Amino acid sequence: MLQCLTLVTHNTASPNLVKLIPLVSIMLLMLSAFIMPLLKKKRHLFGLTGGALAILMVLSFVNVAYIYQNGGYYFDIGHFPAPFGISLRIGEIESLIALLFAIVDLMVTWYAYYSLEKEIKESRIAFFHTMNLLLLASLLGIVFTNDVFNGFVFLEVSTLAACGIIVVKDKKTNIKAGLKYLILSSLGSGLVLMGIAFIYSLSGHLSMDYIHEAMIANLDGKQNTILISVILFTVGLGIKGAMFPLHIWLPDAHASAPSPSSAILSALVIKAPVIFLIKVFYKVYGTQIIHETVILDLVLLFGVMGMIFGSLFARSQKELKRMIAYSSVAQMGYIFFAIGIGNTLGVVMAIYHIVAHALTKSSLFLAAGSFIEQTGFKHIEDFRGIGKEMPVTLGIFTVSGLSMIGIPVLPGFISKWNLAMASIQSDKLYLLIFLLISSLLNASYYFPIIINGYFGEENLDGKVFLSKSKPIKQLLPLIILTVLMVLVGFFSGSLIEFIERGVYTV
Amino acid sequence: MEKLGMILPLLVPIIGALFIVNKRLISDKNLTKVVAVTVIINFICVVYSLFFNDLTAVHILKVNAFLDIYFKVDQLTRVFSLLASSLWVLTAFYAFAYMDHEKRHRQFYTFFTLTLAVIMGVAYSGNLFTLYGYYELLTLCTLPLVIHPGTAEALQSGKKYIIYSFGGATLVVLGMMMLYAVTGDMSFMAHGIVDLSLIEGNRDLLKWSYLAMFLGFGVKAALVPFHSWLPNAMVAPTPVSALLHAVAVVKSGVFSLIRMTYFIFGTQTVMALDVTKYLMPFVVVTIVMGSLLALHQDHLKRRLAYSTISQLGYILLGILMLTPNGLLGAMLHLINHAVIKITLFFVVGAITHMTHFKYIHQIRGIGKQMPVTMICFTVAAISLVGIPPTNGFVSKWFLGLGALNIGNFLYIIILLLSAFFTAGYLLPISVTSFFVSSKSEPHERDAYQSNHETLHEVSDDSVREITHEMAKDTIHETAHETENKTLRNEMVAAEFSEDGEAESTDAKPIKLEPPKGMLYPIVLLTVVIVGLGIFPNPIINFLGGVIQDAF
Amino acid sequence: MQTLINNYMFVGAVIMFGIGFMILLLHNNLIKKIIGMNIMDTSIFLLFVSLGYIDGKEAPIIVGGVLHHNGYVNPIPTGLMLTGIVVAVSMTAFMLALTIKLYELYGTIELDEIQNIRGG
Amino acid sequence: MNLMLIILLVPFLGAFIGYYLGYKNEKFRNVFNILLTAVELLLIIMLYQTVKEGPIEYVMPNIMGTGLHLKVDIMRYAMLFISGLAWFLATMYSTQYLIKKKNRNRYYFFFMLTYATTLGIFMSENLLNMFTFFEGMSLTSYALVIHDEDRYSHDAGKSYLGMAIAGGMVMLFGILMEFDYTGTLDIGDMGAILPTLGPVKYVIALLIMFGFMIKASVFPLHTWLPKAYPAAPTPSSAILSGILLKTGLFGIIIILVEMMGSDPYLSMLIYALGLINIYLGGILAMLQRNIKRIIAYSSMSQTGFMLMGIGLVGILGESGGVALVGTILYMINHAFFKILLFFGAGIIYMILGELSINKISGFGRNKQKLKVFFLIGVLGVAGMPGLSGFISKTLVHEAIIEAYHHTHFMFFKVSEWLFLIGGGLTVAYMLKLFIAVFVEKNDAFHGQFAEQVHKRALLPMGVLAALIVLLGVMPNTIIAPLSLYAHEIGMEMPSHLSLFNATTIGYAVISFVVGGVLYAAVIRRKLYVMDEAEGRRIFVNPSLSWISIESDIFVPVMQIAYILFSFIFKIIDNGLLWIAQKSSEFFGGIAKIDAEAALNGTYRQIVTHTEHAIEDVRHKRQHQTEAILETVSEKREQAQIYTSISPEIEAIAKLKLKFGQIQRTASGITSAIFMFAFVVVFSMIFIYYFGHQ
Repeated sequence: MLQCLTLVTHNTASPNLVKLIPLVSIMLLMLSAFIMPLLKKKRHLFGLTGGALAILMVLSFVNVAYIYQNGGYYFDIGHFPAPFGISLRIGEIESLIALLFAIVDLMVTWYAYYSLEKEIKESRIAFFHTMNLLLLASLLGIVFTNDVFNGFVFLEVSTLAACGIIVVKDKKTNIKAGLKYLILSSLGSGLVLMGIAFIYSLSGHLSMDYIHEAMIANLDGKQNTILISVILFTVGLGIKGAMFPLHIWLPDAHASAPSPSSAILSALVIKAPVIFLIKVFYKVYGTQIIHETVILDLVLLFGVMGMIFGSLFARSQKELKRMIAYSSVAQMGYIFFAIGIGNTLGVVMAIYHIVAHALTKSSLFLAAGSFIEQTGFKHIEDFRGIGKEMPVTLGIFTVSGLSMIGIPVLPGFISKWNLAMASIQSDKLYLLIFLLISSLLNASYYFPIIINGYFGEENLDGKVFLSKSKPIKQLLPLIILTVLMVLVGFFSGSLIEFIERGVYTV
Repeated sequence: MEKLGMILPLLVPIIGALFIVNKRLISDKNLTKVVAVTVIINFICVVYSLFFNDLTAVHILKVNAFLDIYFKVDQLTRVFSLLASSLWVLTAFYAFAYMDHEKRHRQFYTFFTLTLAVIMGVAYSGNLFTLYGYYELLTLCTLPLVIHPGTAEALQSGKKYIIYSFGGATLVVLGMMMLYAVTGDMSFMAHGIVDLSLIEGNRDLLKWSYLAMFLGFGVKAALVPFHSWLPNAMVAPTPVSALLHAVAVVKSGVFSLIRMTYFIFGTQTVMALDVTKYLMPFVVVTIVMGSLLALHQDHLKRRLAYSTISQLGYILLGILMLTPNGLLGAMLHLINHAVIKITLFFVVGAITHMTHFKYIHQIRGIGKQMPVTMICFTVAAISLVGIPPTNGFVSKWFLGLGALNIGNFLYIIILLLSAFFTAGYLLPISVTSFFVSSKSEPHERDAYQSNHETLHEVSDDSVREITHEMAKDTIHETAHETENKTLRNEMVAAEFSEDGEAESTDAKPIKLEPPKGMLYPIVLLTVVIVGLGIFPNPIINFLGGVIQDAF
Repeated sequence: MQTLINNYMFVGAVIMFGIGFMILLLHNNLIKKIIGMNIMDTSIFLLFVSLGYIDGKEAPIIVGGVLHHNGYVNPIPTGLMLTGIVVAVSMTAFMLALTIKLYELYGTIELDEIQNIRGG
Repeated sequence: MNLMLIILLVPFLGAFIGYYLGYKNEKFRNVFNILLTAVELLLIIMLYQTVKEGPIEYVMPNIMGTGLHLKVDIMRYAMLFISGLAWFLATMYSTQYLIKKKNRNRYYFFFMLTYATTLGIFMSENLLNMFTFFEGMSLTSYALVIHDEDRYSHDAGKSYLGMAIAGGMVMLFGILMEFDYTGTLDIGDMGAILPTLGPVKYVIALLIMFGFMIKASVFPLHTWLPKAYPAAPTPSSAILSGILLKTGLFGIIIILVEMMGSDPYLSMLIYALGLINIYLGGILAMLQRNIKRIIAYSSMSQTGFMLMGIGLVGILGESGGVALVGTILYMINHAFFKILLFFGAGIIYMILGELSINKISGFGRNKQKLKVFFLIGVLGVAGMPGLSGFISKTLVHEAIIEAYHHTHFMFFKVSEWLFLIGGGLTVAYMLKLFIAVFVEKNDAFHGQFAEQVHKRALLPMGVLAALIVLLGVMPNTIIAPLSLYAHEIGMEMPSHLSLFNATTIGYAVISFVVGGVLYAAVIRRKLYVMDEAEGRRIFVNPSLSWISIESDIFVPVMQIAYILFSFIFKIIDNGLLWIAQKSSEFFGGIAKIDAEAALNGTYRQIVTHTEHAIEDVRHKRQHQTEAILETVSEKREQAQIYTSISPEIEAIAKLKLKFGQIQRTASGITSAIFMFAFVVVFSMIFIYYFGHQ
């Protein structure tokens, strides 16, 4: 099918036009975002957002198809060539992530259409959409950019926008969580900025390729500076990407935000910095330098800790959304783990897991949001027997949970499998143990919800079949996300191949 | 068309389940009919696809060497799928009668048929990946059956079951990962795919892989110390317990072990890796522990559950012997134990169904009320002990020969010791039901007539002693003399004449034989037990194909 | 010691960063925290600008005719820092806005007091 | 269809038919069963026509994988014959004996099944078939042992079944090894291969023999016997002692003679065990007071004689004809005596419901028929010339002498005397039994119950008594075919046997004299003592307080092992769970620091610690506004009031509050910043420490 579409794009759109897509996407989103406050009616708001996102999705798809056919490309903004102007680099990974972001955001918006006003004030809906689109634009910017400073700016924008969608719900906890996120993020951005300063002092460039060339050229005697800068980047981006000990902002923010926001936060916001980190590692410093330092081991360590402790914390949570938030910490642990392994397969799997987790976690959050919305409860204990009242929603939750646990063919399993392969390839057999322990821990907190939800006479007592279930059109975005997730698992082979083509390592 | 014919057994139960789950299509009345039709059609399809279909291998979805859903038919598939599908038919009919008083039929039958599909999948799997997938699905499909009663206890057991199963599956994945890193291929081939030349340089990896997979699949096969989900899973309705023990869960674990040992690694490789010495202690402890702890159980189903642990140890032992005789013994015991254990469970289920008794001390004299059932139980018990001419003996025979072929007498001693214990925990049940009179507890009789289960606390020490303790010879001559005296005096007092003979002193007991739906499967299985014991040759020849593939 | 003196720019930036960080860490008052953060940001800006500064050259602002291109200091860091300052300002503004919101909700901007209010 | 197969199947099918008939009408069933056994006996007699021409065999392939292989030669035929006769008589006797018993139908069912399996043992030529029948016999006869369903019989049954199954398992071990080494299961084929193996053949033979030894109650595996015989209903006891015991001996003969080619070492072992059995059984029999128990121990003692005979067959090898004939004859005779004696005891029990000779002494004084039949049995066992027991004893004795002549080994000389004294023991306990029951005077029983001794019970006894006398007078009718058999299997018989001469009778006299002395000196003096309570002399049994192999050795050892292993395995059983639970609690504890308050000891420390810290902060703040001293004293007062109200509740509430604070602090912004600083520093140190790779 992909090939078919490629043919179509090849015939209809001229290549130059396709190369405009990244810029157009960002611009489109930003424009829509700024038009948003002008609109009043809910239908119009959603229409605009949905339209923009739909267009974005189509564009991203065309982009992916184009890249599938022709490979990646650079795009210089304003036609200033690289060292002076800002350039975007769109390869397989970037296009794929863009498509992913577009789809997830579209689905979340679709879901939000039915449920958002139940969670936030009506007057805030426009604000939500503004921030949402702005956020997406900045995230795409982070993903696309080939310029570290540009990346920094987009990071800051994304932080602000993300904070916006957290505090859109006017509760105390939200404000607090937002403030916490903001302060920590600023700290992180400070570090990133400092890191940029360091590498600028080393190389005199800001464009990734040029920094890399310059650094390779005069490496001697600068190892310490490189080390410090790389740590600054890792920790700075680690905060935004919820690397384990720096995850502290995440549970508050994700749990307190409205469900669509949570889904976006979990699926998109913490992913883009990781992509940026990978780019910094492999495009700025390059495989050679990175492998000379022990930074990957540090990332690995944090990743493993995240996998284990994230799950442990998740196990002891009483609120459903907090549990899922901690589960995100654990899943980010997988991604850092994958980066930390340090070989090509590891990086590929990091990207793959980003895709998989974005789809899974967004559907989990939306499903959890539906439960909370329909029942008014927040605690896990209160969701006993929910499977009788909302079977389809819990079904979606179950499939996503199974993916987290690692049932074959579902993407969670594929990532785990390939992570193990990567560990074995890099002769770190002991890592398998952590992988397995973490997947067991995953099972230990997802299964009780599912079992208590579907079975148990006492649990089901007094529940009425389908009494709280949503109409199918409201569930459709969740179903689409779940189906996509399953497909990602099924076609993991070709997907991984596609990612492998664009991976930065040697 | 051939392709479809081959995978039909995998699809039929799913289609059936789709019908069953649909309230509008199938009314409650017709539920059992649909289930019956499904399992029977499935059986026919199995026979067709195994013997009348030329196609023996089909890739459903092949993405790459790893992600490859692949089905294959070989002799081992035939053995397992025939066993499963035929026992499923019997269990279905048993369940129709048994489930009368249970709730939520639709859920039960849905998962009942779905589990059949999964088991067929396990049997037909052509590579480790597919097998693993079905293995995980098996856990998920059987879970609702295990926790069907819906009580807090059931949920707790279900949780335990699922955690153990996933722990095991996780270990399996670990093993698969290491294996795949070495071989890059996971399909089942006769004599294995791990070439001897691969061992150099990968010895540790392969070794760990084998160990991890063995222990992982061992969880389903109730290998000690990963067994404790099994006794807990007893809360399930009896047909489910029977299936869990006979074919569905534990046997799929064993089946996977055979696949893994002989069709992935291959005999030569396993020998070269020299891993069995690490695993044998587990297996030996499994055998002895299972049977010893079974002696401690008063709950009928728990006792059978521990018995299963022990018997599965036999099979694992046979697998690990790596000799043709050992494997033959293991395969025979796989079949025989399935038949025997399902019979035992059916009988216990019948007892519970008819009287609500669950403990051994409650079933005194029940043999007089349900003679046919208890005779079947006795035959099955004798067979499990391994007394000829029943099928249990045949498998024990080959296991013993296998142990001798590798010159290990310890295994035989373990086998025989465990058999002795088996007698110790099974025969007292028969004895209690037939030879211990129930007259001394009149209130117990009332109880089962009123179908109230209030008798947990009723216990007679003397019978408990018989069933629980080994012999403690406290009774001496004098004791006997005095005891008998009273009894005989009564006799003397009674009129002693020719006419006395015509009088019926055996008061006709109330017949409590279970309904036909339950009784017929039990009797049929008992006939099979004896039949396989007296004429084992056809089945041995049938298994010869597997042995040929393996060695 | 000599290295410290030679790299006085770095040292100064680090000291300033430290001051800002300590304020951020030790003060409970949110406004003070935000001030600390700003000090930190400023330290980085100063460092960055100092990187671009070359002794004896002019700022890259054209006043009355263009010098030789070696006559100016590197304009890029300065330009970047302008962006950075803008970002920092917007950040600060947002934080202050949130602080006001928090004050409305809790009646205080002392963090420990906020924390001690149950249900917070 | 082959006659052997018919013989095997008739009782098997008859069991089921009888069971069905019993449902309808008990009388029909009784008649049917008597007819069935009669027909069976006839069939067996018919078989003699072919057997005397030479051994006959029949193979039915595929049964049990190895095929059913039947064979009958003279020895096996002799066993078949006594079985047929015994069952015929016992069935007839049972119909009378069981009138007042429960579960008659079941009894006959198992009775017939035992019959079928016993015949199967005697006819099997395939070791696996033999094992099958042997196990079948053990199981079916178990139902006979525990027929009374009282506590005593259950106890005996447990012992019986436990040992039978253990024996079966050991035997199976032996058969497996045998099959592994020789590759055949046919006893005939084995005879060619097994003796050529190395020392392993002894292991194999002993393992297989183990099961048979249990049935034959060879020391020290006899422990079930004194419990099971008295527990079973009398016809069953008769069958157990008369026939089932012989299956064990038969098995030993088969192993020693046919499989092991009369191995001398093994023979010596059996010979020695025989001696032990004679004395152990004999002495214990002397001490007993229960008739059935006396007869039971007597069986054990007699087994010793037969074992000696079997041992001699092996020791003498080719010239062991006399021993072989003597042993077989002994087995036949012993079956007759024991059935007869048990029937007699059964009649007493039927009438009185009592077996202790203290209670029934003098019962038979006036019951002449019973007395005569019983006397014939007693004297037969004792080896009175003119009765058949004498013949067999003499033959075995001859064989001992011959063995001495062959080997000039002093042991045989000694054992010859031991043999005779052992005969004396037999005489002694038989005298005790007979005199106590039939000679002593007891007014209580004078003239009573005579009419209750029914013909149907007496008839079998009569038949047996007649046979004993007949065989005693005309021994050659049976010695001739047996000699032929011995010749056939390659054993030489002396051309003429002089059975009745001064020497042989002299030996019998020696035995009787010894027996008389023992009776007078030991039994009358030591065991028959005055009982103060009853005011008359009664027999005592000192062996009750003796060490018992079963209750003092087997059971404690097994119990200790059982308890020990149970303990270990229970630990294993729950070990993983325990570890899992503990570790999950541990990790749960770690996780809870982040998540929720839990008030237990571990946290209290942290709480108090932070309490101090918070207090300090407060002090500092108050320092700015107020004077320190005042506030402190105020606070103290407050605290005093508080604590006086309800100190405990307050303390808990305080702790909760503090903990909540810690929690909130932990998740607060400041701590987040702290965490950030920590990570930065940690990363720096990490990198600095590990440096470049």
